[in-house]
Amino acid sequence: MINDKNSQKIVDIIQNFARQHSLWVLAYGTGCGAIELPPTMTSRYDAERLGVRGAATPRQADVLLITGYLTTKTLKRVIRVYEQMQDPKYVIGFGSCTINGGMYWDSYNTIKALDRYMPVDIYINGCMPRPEAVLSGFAKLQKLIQAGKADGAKKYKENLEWYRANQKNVIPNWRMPEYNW
Amino acid sequence: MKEIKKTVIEKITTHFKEVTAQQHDGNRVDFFIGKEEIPAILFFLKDEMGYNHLSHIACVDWLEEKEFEIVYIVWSYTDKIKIFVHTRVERENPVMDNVDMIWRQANTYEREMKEMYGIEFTGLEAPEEFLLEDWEGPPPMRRDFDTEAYAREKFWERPGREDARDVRETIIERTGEELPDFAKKYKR
Amino acid sequence: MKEILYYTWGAIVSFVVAFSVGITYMGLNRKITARVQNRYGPPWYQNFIDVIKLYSKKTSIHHGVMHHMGPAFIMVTAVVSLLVIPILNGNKFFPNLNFQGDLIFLLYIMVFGPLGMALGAGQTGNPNSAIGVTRGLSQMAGFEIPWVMALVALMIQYKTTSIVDLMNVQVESGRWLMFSSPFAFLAAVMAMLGMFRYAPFDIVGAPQELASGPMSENGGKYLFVMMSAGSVFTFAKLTLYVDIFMGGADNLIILVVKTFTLYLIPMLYGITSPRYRTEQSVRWFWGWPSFFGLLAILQAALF
Amino acid sequence: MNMIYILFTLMFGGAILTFLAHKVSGLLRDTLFVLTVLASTVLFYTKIHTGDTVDFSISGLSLQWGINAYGRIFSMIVLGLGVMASFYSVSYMKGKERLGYFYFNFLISLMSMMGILMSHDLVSFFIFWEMMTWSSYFIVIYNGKNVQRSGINYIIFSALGAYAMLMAIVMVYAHTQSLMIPDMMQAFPFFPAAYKIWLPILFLTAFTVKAAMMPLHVWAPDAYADSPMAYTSVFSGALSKMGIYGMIMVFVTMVNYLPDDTWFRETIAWLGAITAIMATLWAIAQDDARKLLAWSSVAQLGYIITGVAVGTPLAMLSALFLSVMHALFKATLFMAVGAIEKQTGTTKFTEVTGLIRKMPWTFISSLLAIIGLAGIPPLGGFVGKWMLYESLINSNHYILVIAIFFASTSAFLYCYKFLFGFFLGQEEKEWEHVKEAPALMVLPMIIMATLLLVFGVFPGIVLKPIDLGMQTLGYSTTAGTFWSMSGLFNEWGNQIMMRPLAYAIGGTFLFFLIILTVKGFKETRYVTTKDISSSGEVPLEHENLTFSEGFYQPFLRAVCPVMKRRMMTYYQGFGQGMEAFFDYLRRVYSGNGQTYAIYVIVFVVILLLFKNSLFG
Amino acid sequence: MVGSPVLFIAVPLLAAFLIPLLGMVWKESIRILPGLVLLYMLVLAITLLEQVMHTGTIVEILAGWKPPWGINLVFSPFTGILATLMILMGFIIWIYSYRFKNVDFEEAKKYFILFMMLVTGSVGIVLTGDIFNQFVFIEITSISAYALTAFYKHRDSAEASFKYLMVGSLSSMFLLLAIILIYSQLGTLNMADIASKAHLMKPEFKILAVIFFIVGLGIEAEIFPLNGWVPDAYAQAPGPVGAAFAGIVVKAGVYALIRIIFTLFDVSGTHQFLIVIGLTTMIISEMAAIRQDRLKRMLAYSSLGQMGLVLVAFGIGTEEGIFAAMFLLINHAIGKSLLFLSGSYLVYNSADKYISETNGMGKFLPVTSFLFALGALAVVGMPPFSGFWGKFFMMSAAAHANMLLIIALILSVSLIELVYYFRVINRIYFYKKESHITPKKPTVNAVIAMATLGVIILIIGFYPDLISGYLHQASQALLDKGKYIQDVLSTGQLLTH
Repeated sequence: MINDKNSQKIVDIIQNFARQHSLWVLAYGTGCGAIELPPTMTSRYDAERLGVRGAATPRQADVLLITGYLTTKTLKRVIRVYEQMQDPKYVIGFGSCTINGGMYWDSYNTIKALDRYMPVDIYINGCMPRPEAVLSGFAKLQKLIQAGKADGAKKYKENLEWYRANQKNVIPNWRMPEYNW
Repeated sequence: MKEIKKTVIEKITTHFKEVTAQQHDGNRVDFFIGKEEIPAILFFLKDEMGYNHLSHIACVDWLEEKEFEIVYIVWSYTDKIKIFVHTRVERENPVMDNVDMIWRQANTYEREMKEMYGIEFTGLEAPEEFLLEDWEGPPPMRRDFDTEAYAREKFWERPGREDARDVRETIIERTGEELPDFAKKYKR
Repeated sequence: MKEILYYTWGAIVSFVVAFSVGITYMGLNRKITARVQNRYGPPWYQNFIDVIKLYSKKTSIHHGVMHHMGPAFIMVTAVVSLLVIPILNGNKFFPNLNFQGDLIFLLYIMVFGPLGMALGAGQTGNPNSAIGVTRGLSQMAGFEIPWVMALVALMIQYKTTSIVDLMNVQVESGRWLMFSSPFAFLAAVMAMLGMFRYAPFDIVGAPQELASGPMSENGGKYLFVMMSAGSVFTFAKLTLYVDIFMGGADNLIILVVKTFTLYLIPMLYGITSPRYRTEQSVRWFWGWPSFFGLLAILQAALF
Repeated sequence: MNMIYILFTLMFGGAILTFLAHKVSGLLRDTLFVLTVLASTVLFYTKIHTGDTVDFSISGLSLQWGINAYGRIFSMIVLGLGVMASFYSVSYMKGKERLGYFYFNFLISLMSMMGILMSHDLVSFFIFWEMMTWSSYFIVIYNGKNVQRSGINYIIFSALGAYAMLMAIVMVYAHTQSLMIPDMMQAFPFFPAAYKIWLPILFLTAFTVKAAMMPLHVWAPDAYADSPMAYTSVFSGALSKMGIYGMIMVFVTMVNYLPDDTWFRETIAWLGAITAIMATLWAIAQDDARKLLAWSSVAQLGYIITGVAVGTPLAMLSALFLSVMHALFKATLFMAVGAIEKQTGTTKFTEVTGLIRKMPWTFISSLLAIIGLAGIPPLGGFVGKWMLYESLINSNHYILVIAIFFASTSAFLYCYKFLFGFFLGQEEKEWEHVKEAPALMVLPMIIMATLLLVFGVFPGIVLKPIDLGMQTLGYSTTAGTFWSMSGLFNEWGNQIMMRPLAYAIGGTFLFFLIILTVKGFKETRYVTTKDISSSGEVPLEHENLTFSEGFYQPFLRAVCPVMKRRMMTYYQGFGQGMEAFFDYLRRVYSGNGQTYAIYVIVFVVILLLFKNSLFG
Repeated sequence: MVGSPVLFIAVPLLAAFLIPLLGMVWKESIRILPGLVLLYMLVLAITLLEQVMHTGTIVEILAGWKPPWGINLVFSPFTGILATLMILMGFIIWIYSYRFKNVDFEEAKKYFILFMMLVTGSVGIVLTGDIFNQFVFIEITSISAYALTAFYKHRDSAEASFKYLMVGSLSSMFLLLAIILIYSQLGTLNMADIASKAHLMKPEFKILAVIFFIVGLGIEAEIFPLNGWVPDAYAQAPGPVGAAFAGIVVKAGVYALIRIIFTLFDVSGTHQFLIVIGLTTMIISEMAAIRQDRLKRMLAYSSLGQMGLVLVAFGIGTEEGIFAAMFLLINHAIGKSLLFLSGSYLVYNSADKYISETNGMGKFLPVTSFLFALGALAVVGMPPFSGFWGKFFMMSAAAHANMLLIIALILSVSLIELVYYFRVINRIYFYKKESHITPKKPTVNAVIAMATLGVIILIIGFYPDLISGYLHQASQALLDKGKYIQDVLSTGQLLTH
């Protein structure tokens, strides 16, 4: 019965609904974007009504927020955290630094395009994006999830070698457990 | 204040022959001394004169003179005077005496200088990499290190920002500021 | 055979009821918290969504056998206490394994789950988990004292260690024990604050500091089991309180009303409180709550 | 020859032969050792029946050995643990020095424990008591660690107790002209009033030393921790129970006949409760598993003492039941520590972590033992504690219940610490090579842990012989069937739901376990303990993130006011004061001949001066 | 009949004189002869004891003068047991010291002569029935003891010997005073005679005599203020001599004291005095013992304590008490001698004989250490070794006499005793050996001697009935004053020469 296509569809709908309305975010507070999150979560913008809620550890989280520029040093940790999250998982990149390096375009230790190193589901533009933008980003992500298109994790799994090559290019001293999902 | 500064200078100059002193306004006194004398003068400042707070150790890259200038800034809580002790080391294979046995916190500054300028400190306790993790390039704070070229080579760049420029150049262009000669020489 | 089926059916229904009521309470908790904080807040069914989402996670990891079994431990505890605690007055449908001395049994079985979960948390090797566990156990040593004092006072006063007996006493006399033994009720309610681990006693899983403590390595389906067990357990505990202090309930609606009223106490206290450190909370429990417990025992022994 | 003689000859001869065989070959020695224990157990259970006695006399003192149903309860502990520990120690002690010495003392202490249980007269009781003391003492100092501290403390306190008992024995003997314990029991109600107070106090001093009750407990943690683990299981499990054995006799035969026994019972019961609380707190503070278990033993004995002192039939039943259970779980735990010590070479929680996958059987048996210790249903510990609570409430000891419950709740803390410290936490490279302990060590643990489970679900198996023993002591029978146990304030024979509950717990557990393992969890994977969510950091090979230093610091901060003072400090102060006083007195021997001559003269003068008052 | 009591005096004295003579002929004979003599005496003593137990006291009259005028030897169950014990101890110590001063012939000759004298004197004190004769034997014993104390010719041993000599001569003076007092009053020196006539004495003279006796004999019996010489003498004398002091000489002193108090005079208060003085001795010396850092001094103080206990047991005065006292006496003789004998090997090669220098000897001298531990356990009174029975009987006697406080005191003192003995045992077995000490292996004869003592301890411990029958008779004999007088003065088994 579970293998039946229609019932699978129903299950998918329910699951996507649940995933869509329950986004536990792990805010990796790099860069200046971290300061935009408190207003987003608290009384004024109240992201919780969308089901967005902070998660304490990557094991419990659904969404990884990269809130700003990433140095190679932090990139390593971010990759680690991303790999520790449970499938399905989504990544949101905040601000221009994650998109094209922003004002750190010529820094000797900052990456300039996040999606080369990990699958990004949504980029939120701005330097920094304001809470409204963040909320709209979440809403967009929810739509993607509902449509079943937020498949960053799948992409990562499928193209792991490419990602790994990029990551190792930046992080020469690679000593991390294997990602074997 | 002036008397204190005077006595400090007197004391230092009588104890250390090859030192030149320079007075500044306010509570600052500078000394210039050879690098061999650095531990001795720092010990002297700390133990004999009560300058027991090491504020900072700074490094200046005098590329043209092929030297690094290392500045030790110490502070006395009783005299309320900052003393800058300057010394110079050659830029090729710079080696300096380690002073973290005088102030434990010197260790941090020295490790930073080691990574950022490539200055070797003799007998420095530096168990692992400090600020730069997995760094393979030249010491990045040296002035002859080309950041942009390095970044372009190392990090993949999203197309469309080829016209991005050094922010300093933009500033200079806009303000019409006169550049010093040495800066022109090393302009990218 | 028919009887067994009947009881099994009853058990399943009671589990479902406990689960849904408990999870709704948790959702309401979030909603009310949000309202108190001048937010709009999530919908009341938010926790259902969360649970479904957790269940529909595709992957989950464990660090070994004990970690794998940890959630099972706590689920078993929740279910067994639910089986032992009488849900409705004189109802035969819901399972009722109660017996003479089930209060003492409950005291011990209620730590079975936390201890098992603590073992699971320990095996993760995450220092946060172990720190959370030590805090939780320390706090437990704190709040068990007033809780036991309250129970002992009741046991002395009504010469029984059975919950059903206590319920009958209230039904017969028409007076709730929270009025006839006010100190015991006070002590028990204060202990309940610690039992629910809401603020100010939430240092066990302090999210910012300990990364949710014992649960920090549990994700996906493990977290699902733990959340559902938590909701069942919440309901079971509230039912126990209602049974022994508020005269039980004749039907589910009354039960829900009473339990929710009771649930408001830790919830509201938690919303408006900052956080105690471990030793502070332990001392708090050994202070006024234990004093009230002592008064309760005195009352029971003297009058 | 009588079977009782044969039993003792067997054990004593076995001890000596084992000692001698040590010189010949290790295998012979081990075989002899195990055979002696096994043979005497078999002999005891097949040939010696309840009520058998044998009379003899020494120097005009008529003595009697025999066994009654009460002694049988404890013989169960002694011989059962003896057999388990003997198998265990053959493997545990392999490769150590002076094994002849160790096995000799081991057997002697087993023999003397049996002797205590089989003595029907006070002199042989005392002799066996002292033999037990010195044989265990020689094992306590066997390791050579802390000898001056643990050994001397042990022997001083034991001797204090033994001498108190000797005093009591001679008092009884002088008064009744008989050394028989039954005679003493009969005569006690007719003793003079002073005797009635002093005899129980003196006897209890002896017994509470062995049972490690509060002011006399200071030897216990060190002694338990410093003897080899193979013996500590017997030491803590069985030998300390001899104190309980004696205490129960004192309470039954003497305290019951005191004109006003309430204060007496209350004092002892409270001392037991305080022992339980304080020892629990100290156990929580320990970083060494041996010490932790040693303090925990003291605490558990505290419960038992409270049960004995309260003395209602149910309390007595619970004390005896807890004695058996404590013997089982504490022996298992000590053996587990021994196994870990054998495999890793250390017993510190701060050094060993993550053994669960390396030593699974040790873990399972210690898990069961810990659950039993914590008193969590459905294991044996719960039944005992339950009875204890019910009896306490029943006999109006309200505050005592709280005290006991506090100790019992705090016990979870050290229980968890034990399991976490050794078995859980991150798996370290240093302990990668560690393997499960040899089968001879693991088997006894598993057997005992299983027994704990069985006795928890079917407590009647143990309660029946205990009931028989209590009838010997003069209690009316407490149990009708295997299943009946107390319902509080109800008639005896009220059915409890232990079995359905056990089924319910087990069934639900299995159900959820199966659900967790099979259904819908196919994507669950094992990851190593290094792969943890620690802020994205990857712990290096040599980095161990397990939390083990200052484990219960916050809790200890909360209870620190009561833990500031240690009993030992007072004893040490007393001892030092005494020695200083002795040193002062000793100066009368000045070493000077003239002084001595003066002493002679002065002595003569004094005698002459006071001759009329001295002699007449 | 193998022989008569007089042989106990005559044979060893003769042997003592023969030793130098025979030594000129065959050097080894000086070692063998004492042993042969002691063996003969032992056999004789045991035979006589067996006989006495069945038929009653043997009184031997020397030189044909009947008592009360002649010198007589009384071999009653009481004296017989003591004499046998002394001879046994003498024999064992001879075995132990067979190789004593193996290379130094002259020294060995002296040693054996003095040793024979010591044994003779002690046995004489016990057996004689004449008070002046007793004085003579006491002098013989004391003088050989002085000499033996100073045997090593060190400064310290000379000092010890001098202290002993000084106190000892005081003792002789008082003893002589007492004898003079009695003779002047009663005109007789025979003990039985004195005993029968004691009521004729004026009470103040009687008390005076008792006091002089107590002082005079108390020095040999090592009661409290008079025992300052003991630690030095025991510690400085050679090992076997220390054992002989503990096993033989003290026993003689105690015997003399007890005989005076129990038989000679019927002065009330003496028993209480014995108890008080015994307790004082015991407490103070045990307290001193716990603070000692030298092994032999510790043993010496411990010995004092034990003797105090024996005196207390005698002081109880009931038959049971005397039985216990005898038991304790025998246990002390055996146990303490074993301790001295084995202990002197444990500290053989250390200069200062510190207790700390026995560290770790258990590994190097297993047999000696084991025997030392055995002796310690026996002395402390651990069951099932011999000491326990003595203590137990003593306590039950005290309890029967309603002296519960005394029991408590004794037990608390025993606790002290236990502490210091166990400290030593711990050191022997569980400490690391000090590197500069090279342990000396005991010779075969020494091992035999010590092992014999150990075996005796075990046998008595497991089967006290072996001696308790004799001891019961002995205690009856001591208490039955009338029979003693009767035996000596009139009938009895008179052996006339």
